[in-house]
Amino acid sequence: MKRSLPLAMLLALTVALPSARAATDADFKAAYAAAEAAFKEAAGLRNQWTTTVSTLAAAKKAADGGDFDRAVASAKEAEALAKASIFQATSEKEAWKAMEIR
Amino acid sequence: MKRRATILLGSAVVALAALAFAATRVVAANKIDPVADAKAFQNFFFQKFPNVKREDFVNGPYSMNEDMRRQWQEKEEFPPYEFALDAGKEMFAAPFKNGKGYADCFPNGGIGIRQNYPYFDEKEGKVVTLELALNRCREANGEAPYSYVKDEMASLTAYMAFTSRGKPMDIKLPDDPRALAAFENGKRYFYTRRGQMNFSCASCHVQSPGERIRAEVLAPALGILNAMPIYRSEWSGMGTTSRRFITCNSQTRAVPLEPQADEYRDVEYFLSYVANGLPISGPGARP
Amino acid sequence: MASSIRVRATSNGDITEVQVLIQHPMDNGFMKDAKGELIPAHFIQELKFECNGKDVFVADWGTAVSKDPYVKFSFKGAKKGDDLKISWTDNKGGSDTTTAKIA
Amino acid sequence: MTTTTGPGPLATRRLILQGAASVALIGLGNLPFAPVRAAANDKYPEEAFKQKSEADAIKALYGKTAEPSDKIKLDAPEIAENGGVVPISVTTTLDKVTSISFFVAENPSALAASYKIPDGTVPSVANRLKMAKTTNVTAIVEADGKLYSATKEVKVTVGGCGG
Repeated sequence: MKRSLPLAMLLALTVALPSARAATDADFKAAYAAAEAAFKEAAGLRNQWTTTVSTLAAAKKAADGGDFDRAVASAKEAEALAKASIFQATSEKEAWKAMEIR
Repeated sequence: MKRRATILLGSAVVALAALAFAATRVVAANKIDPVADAKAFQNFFFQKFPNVKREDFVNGPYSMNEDMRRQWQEKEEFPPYEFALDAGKEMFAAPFKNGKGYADCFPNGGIGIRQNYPYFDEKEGKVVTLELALNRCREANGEAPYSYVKDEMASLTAYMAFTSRGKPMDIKLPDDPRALAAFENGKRYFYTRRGQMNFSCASCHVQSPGERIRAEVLAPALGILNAMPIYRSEWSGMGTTSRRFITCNSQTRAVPLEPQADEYRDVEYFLSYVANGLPISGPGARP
Repeated sequence: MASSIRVRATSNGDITEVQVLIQHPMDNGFMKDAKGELIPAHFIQELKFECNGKDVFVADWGTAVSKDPYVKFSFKGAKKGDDLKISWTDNKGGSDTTTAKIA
Repeated sequence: MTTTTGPGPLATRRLILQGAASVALIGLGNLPFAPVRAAANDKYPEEAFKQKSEADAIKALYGKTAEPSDKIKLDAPEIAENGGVVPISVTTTLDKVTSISFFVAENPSALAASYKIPDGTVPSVANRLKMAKTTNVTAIVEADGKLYSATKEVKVTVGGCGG
């Protein structure tokens, strides 16, 4: 399928993050800040994904519930999703023309 | 058909566009040719579906699938948009608190003009859709605007479309580089992949019309807006052009833009322009 | 307010064809609203057509009839200009009635 | 046959039509005997609408079973465009039709709609029904006191119950 590229990126990013110790509030804050930055950039490109929004919300919810392992994992996933959407928006700046009916 | 007039107008626009864009988009300058775009767009569908009558594309998935066509024809005996249409007619005739009405805001009292929307407003320098014009009419007369996605807005546009049924879509591209830019931006939006599914509007409605995606038979992009607004069984209710764009975005897992965002206005302009000559069929009924 | 009942009744001299569309949610009691709460069943149970003092068609409906229900039937013995009375009642005691002239 | 489906004597309550009465009716044919016309009748058949299976619903409504008939033409789409709104119609060349009912086998309750066909009304009905999933749809025609049926499968990919 055509969606393989961003998805592959996403996979690569999510797989690369297993951590040995339990995550802390500080870990979460760092991960969340990074995710939020990518999230804002994607919004600026007017290419936010619904899954980014829901995953970021899930991160926040997990942190509020004190589950920092899950919160950090979700935040990283949200960051990966946001970055994939940024990648998509950037590459589509020219790529769309290939689709055009002429 | 208004081909000739459009071609004349179009070539003037192209000449101007070449000037306007020469500085920044040298490569693209020779490509921005809405008349040629519209012709190519229509030919693509006419050739891909040689058995579909040209004026039938505006019936969306029903032009593509015999079994569904029969279900549709049965529904059309007493169409599900009937209530919205009646409500729209009543609302359209009811005066605002200041005594004026919708008829005062539109050419020809708002009757039989759907085919001219959206249009490019040279004062504002932007595309104005029928839905936008209706809400501006309300606000100019001291009334609160309606939600863009359903109910009242769908009823009003249903009535206005109904009075214009059969009239060929007739979108003008004025001699204004901003109009050309809006057209181009709409085209870009139409072909740009977005959302986690990595679909563009064209992925479904150009490459796969007539095919099923999950349960739905996809409508061809050509003439897709001529049927608006629509009663969708899936929604159990009416929806506007705005609602259609928003749900398309959500389905590809893209966060929708706000109704009547510039991109939506522009893509409506593009899609309507390339459907010039095809009849208005709205309000429509869809699965 | 406009009637909830839209009717078309046309006679060809012998047979009168009747089509109606009724505005009604026909909630089946299994659907949830935006807040996730079950919407209680709310549906038309009986729909009756009378012409010249006689029932010509009576429908008993359950929740499986589609939203904004539609029905079509034909009957004999009426002529153009006759009145056709249509009435429905739902499971919550709601009702509506209208009279149409056969065209 | 002359008339009688009117809001006549409420002698024909749901309980009667389910059991002995309807059995008795078979033999009586078209005698001008009030309950005959009332076979599926007067009062809203609440019990029949509550039955889950098609067989139970038919039994609750009519108190007997149906035999297939090629004199019934059941028209339904092969694939429903949307399970929420499936146009279904039936027409029959059977004589002395007194009622036509629709059953959707896979719905939570099988009975969808039941129509009384008084004398003078053409035995032909079109309506729109909801279907939760791919299912058999059966039309039962009650004619001359007997039940006849026709069945067709409708494929549903978008369900009519919020699925």
